[in-house]
Amino acid sequence: MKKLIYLDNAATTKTSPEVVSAMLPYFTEHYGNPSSVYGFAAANKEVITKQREIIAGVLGAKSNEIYFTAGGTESDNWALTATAEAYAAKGKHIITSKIEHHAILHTCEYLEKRGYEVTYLDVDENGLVDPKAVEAAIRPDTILISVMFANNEIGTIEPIAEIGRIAHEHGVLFHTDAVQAFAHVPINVDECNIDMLSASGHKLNGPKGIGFLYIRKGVKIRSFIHGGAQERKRRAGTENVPGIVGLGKAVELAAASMQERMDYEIELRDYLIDRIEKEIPYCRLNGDRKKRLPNNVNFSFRFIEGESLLIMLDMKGICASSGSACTSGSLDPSHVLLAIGLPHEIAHGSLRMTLDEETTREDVDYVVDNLKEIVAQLRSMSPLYEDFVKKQA
Amino acid sequence: MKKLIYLDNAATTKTSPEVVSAMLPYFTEHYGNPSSVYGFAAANKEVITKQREIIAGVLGAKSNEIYFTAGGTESDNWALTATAEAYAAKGKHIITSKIEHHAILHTCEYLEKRGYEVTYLDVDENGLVDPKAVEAAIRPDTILISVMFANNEIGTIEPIAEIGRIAHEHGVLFHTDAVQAFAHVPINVDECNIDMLSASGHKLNGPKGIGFLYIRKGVKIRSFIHGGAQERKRRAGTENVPGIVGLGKAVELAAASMQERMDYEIELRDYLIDRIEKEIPYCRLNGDRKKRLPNNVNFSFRFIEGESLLIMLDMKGICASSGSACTSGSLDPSHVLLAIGLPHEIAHGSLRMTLDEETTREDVDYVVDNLKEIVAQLRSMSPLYEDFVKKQA
Amino acid sequence: MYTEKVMDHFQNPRNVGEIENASGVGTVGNAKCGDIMRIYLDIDENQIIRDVKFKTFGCGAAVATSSMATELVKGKNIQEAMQVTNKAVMEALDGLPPVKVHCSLLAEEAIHAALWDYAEKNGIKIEGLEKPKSDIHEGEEEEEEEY
Amino acid sequence: MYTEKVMDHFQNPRNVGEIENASGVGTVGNAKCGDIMRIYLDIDENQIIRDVKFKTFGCGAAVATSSMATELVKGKNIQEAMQVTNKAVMEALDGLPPVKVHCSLLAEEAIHAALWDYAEKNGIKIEGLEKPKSDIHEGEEEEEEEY
Ligand SMILES: Cc1ncc(COP(=O)(O)O)c(C=O)c1O
Ligand SMILES: Cc1ncc(COP(=O)(O)O)c(C=O)c1O
Repeated sequence: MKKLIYLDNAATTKTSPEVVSAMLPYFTEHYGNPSSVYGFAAANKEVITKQREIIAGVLGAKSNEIYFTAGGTESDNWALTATAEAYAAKGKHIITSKIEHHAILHTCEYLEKRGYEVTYLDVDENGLVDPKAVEAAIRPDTILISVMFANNEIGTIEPIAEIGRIAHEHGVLFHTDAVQAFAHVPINVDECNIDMLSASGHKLNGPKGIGFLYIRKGVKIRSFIHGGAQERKRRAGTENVPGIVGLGKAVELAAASMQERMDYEIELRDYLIDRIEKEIPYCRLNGDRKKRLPNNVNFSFRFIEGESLLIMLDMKGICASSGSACTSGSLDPSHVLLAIGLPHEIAHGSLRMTLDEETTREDVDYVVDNLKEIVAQLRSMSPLYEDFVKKQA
Repeated sequence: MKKLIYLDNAATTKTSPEVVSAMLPYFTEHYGNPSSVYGFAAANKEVITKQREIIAGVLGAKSNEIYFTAGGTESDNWALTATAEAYAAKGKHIITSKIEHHAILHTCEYLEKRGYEVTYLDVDENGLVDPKAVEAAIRPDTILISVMFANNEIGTIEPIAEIGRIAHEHGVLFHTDAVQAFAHVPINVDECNIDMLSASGHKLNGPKGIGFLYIRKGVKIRSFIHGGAQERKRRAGTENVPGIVGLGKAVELAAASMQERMDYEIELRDYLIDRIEKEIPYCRLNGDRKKRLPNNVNFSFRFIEGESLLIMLDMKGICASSGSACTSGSLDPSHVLLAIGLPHEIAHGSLRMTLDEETTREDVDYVVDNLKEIVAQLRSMSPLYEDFVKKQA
Repeated sequence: MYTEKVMDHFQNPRNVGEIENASGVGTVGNAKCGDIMRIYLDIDENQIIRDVKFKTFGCGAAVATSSMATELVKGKNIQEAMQVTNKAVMEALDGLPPVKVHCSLLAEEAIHAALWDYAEKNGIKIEGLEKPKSDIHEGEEEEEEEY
Repeated sequence: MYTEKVMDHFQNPRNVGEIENASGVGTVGNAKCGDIMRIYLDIDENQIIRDVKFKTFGCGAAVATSSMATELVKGKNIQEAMQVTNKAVMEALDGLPPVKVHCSLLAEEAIHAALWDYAEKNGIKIEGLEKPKSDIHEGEEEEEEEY
C-alpha cells in the first residue's frame, strides 16, 4: 500500500479493531430489538445499560443521564432546540461563542428565525472565551449557555469549569459540545457544572452514526425525535445496539489509556509545533499553546492557500485538513480562524494536523520535511508572495 | 444453543452476513470522513453515492433524492416537521391515519401543540384507509398527507397508489412511512405519486441506526438536523459510512430476491394462518387477508393476555410480539388494534408473528403445536374464560 | 426483565383454580387495562384461610403476583392476611419492574375484595378493610420518568 | 473530486512564473475569497501571444484553470485569445466540480485583465473586451442545490 500518514483525527478516527470485535455479535447473533419481551432480545437492553454505565462512569454522571443519539450533531441540535422549547416561558435568550461547530451555530440561526435571541461571544486571539464576558451577557431571560469544551479546528480548551460555575450561580443551564474533548481529556460534569454534554463515537475510535447527550437529572428538556418509548421516552427509534456497544467499548478503552495517550500526544504535538516554527518562515500557530487538545496542531502559512496545500500533502500520503473555504465550497474561510482575528488571506492558508497514538516521531519528521518543500513550492507560484518579496526588496 | 425460532422480523431483522462483510472495511480501513479533500477519504463520498444509486434504482427515483438518516423514526420526524415548517404559509393542516407508527403519531401531536391541525383518518375492520375519506378530508390549507405503506402490526398494505393520485390531483404533498414495506414489496415513487418516503435499514436485514428519507426533487423542505453541509446541506452530521454501505448492500440483496422471497413467505404465512384458524378456537386474524405484507401474521386469542403468551412462547424458544399494553408499560393496548375495532380485552390478547426467508414449514408446525397448548393453558387460568364457559353452559 | 422468583411463579403458578362454594370471592381489575384477578378463599370457623385459589387474565407479573399473594395468605388468619400488602408481595418476588408495580397492587386488592365478600356474607367487619375500588388502576400508575 | 486533467495541471502547472516588462499584466480575484490569479502576456507586433506566464494563490482548481488558460492562449492572436472562455477552459480540463466553476471564470477574467492592460498601454481597443471587474466573485457563485 501507498504510504499513509493520517493526521486528521479531528475529522474522524479509525474504529479500533477491539471496538469492531465488540460490535460484531450484535449484527448477526444478538440482533434482537431491545424493546422486545423475549429473553433473546431483552438481554440487549441490559447490554445497553452497561454501556450507559461505562460512559456515565467516565463523566462522573449517573447512567440514566446518558441518552444515545446518532452523533454529535444530533446531540447538539437536541440540546439547543429542546431546551429552547422547554424553557421558552422563562425566556428566549441563548449565549454561545463565535467559534462553535456549525451543529451549534446553524441550530442557533434556526432558533433566531423562530424568535430566540442569541449572543455570540467573541474569543481572544487564542480562541479563548472570557468567562467574564459570559457573565456579562447573562440576562434575566437567558435560558442556556452553550460553549464548546474544546475547539475542533484550533484545539483550544475553553475555561469550562469557570463558565459552568457562572452559569450555575445565575441559575442558567449550561451545555457543552464536548465532541472533540470527551475521552481525550478528563471531564467531570459535576466539577464543571455541566447540565448537558454532547459527544460523538467516531471522534474517539468508536463507530460513526452514534453519539450521546448527557442530560443532568432535573433538566426538563423533552425529546427531539418523537416516536417509540426508547431512551426513557426521550429519544425515539430502535436502538442502534451494535453502535451503542461500539461506543461503550471505545469509551472504555479511551478512558483506560487516557493519561498515557495524552502524555504521548502532547510530546509529539509540541515537537511538531517546534519544528514547523523553526523551519518554515511566515507561519503562525493557531490556538492556545498550552490550553490545547493533546493531538491538535494548527498553523497558518502566509501567501498560500489551504486546499492546494492539502492536495500536495495528499500526494505525499499525508492526510490533513484546512480552514480554507475551498474545502467546503464556500467563499469565506473558517469562522473560527476569522474569530481569532486572522485576515482572510491568512485564514485561507491554514493547516490542521490532528495526531493519534499511532502517529510516530518518524511520521512527524516526514511530514515536516515535505511540508517545508510544499510550502516553498506554493509560495514560488503565489502572486501574494511575489508582491511581498518585491516590497521587501 | 437453545432452539430459537425468530418470528419478530417486523421488530428488527438479523443483519445478513453479506451486509456485515460489506461494512467491515469501512470501520478500520476506509474510515475517512467523506467530506475530506485527500483521496483516502474522498473515495468514501463516491461509495455513498453508489448506495444512493442502488436505493434510488429500487424506488424508481433519482439518486440525489435519497437522503440518509439515522433510521425510520428520524425520517418520519423530518418529513413531518420540516414540511410543516416549509409550507406553513400555505396552511397548517395535515392528514394521516389512526394506525400510523408512533414516529408519525407523536410527531403529529408535537405539531398540534404548535398550532397545526391534524386529521386522523379512521380505518376499516381490516385496517384499510379509504381513499375517498382522504379526498374528503382535503382542505385548502392541507399541506401534507402521510399514510403508511403497510402497517407494522397487522401487515395491511394501504391503497397508496390511489391516495397518491388523490394527493397529486389536489396539489397536496404525499409522504408514506414505508419502513415495513420498502424492499419487502415493490414500490415505485412515480407510479404512486409519492413525494417523500421513509425507510429503515434494520427492517430489511441491514444495520440498525441507518435509514433514509426519499424527497422528490422540488419539495421544499429544509433540514431537520442542522450543522455541516452533508447530504446536500439537508442532513448534517458526519456520514455513517459503514451504515450507509450496509444499507445499500441490504437493499441490493433484498431487491434481487424480492419476488422469490415474497412467494415463499406468502405460502408459509397462509399455511400458518390456516392452521391457527382451524386448530385454535376463539381467534381472529387481524389485518386484511390479501392486502397484507408477505411475512405478517397477527391473531387475537380471546380470554388471554398477550404478554403471558409471549413469555410462554419464549420458554419454547419462539420470539414473537404482541399488541398488549403490558409489553409497552402503558395501559391501553395497541392503538392499531383498537382502530380496527377490537374491544380492549381482545386487543390485549393479540400475537404478531413475522416470518422471514429462513423460517421453515417445520418451524411453523412447531409454533402452532406449542401455541395451541399455551393458549389452552392460559385460558384454563383465565377468569374471563371461566365466565364465558359458565355462560355457555 | 423479571426476577427468577417472578419467572418461577409465572411458569409454575401456585394455587391456580376455583373453589366451589368459596367463603369469599373477589374479582378486581378490568379487561380494558389488561389485568383481571379473581381470588377464591376457603375460610374456616376460626377465620383461618384454609385454602385459596386464583384465576388471572394478565401479564407475567399479574400471574406471578397472584400466585405469590395466594401463597402468602394461605394458612393465615384474616387479620394476618390483611397484612399482606403489595410491598410484601413484591418483596417476596424479589422485586418487579417499575411499570409492573400496579400488578402487585391489584393482587393486594384482590385479596381484600375476597375478604370483603366473605365479611359481607358473614355480616362481620374486618379491621382496616375498605370496600374494594371497582377500578384499581385509576391514579395508581407510577411514572417511571420524573424529570 | 478532480478529473485527471485537473490533477495533472495542478501537479505540473504549465507556464508558472513572471515575464519582465510584459506587454500586459492582469491580476484578478482577491485574497478574501481565497483566489488570486495574475497573468503576464508577451505579445508581439502582430498581436500574437508569444509567451504567457501565471502566478496563482488559490485552490487546486484555481491553479489548474490558470495553467490550462495559459496553454490555451499561448501562440494565439488576441482575437483568438478572447474566445478562450471559462467553458473552454473547463472543457479542456474535462470538467470541474460545481463549487469550483468560479475558478474557471477567474481564469477567463485574468486573461481579459491582462489583455486590457496591454490594450491600455498601447492605446488600442480590443473587440468585445470590457474593463475587468474588480471582484470576480460577486454574484457568480453557483448554488449546487436548487430545491
Ligand atoms: C466540536 C464538534 N461538534 C460537533 C460535531 C459533529 O459531530 P458528528 O459529525 O459526529 O455529528 C463535530 C464533528 O464533526 C465537532 O468537531
Ligand atoms: C411503520 C414503522 N415506522 C417507523 C418505524 C421506526 O423505525 P426505527 O425504529 O428504525 O426508527 C417502525 C419500526 O419501529 C415502523 O414499523
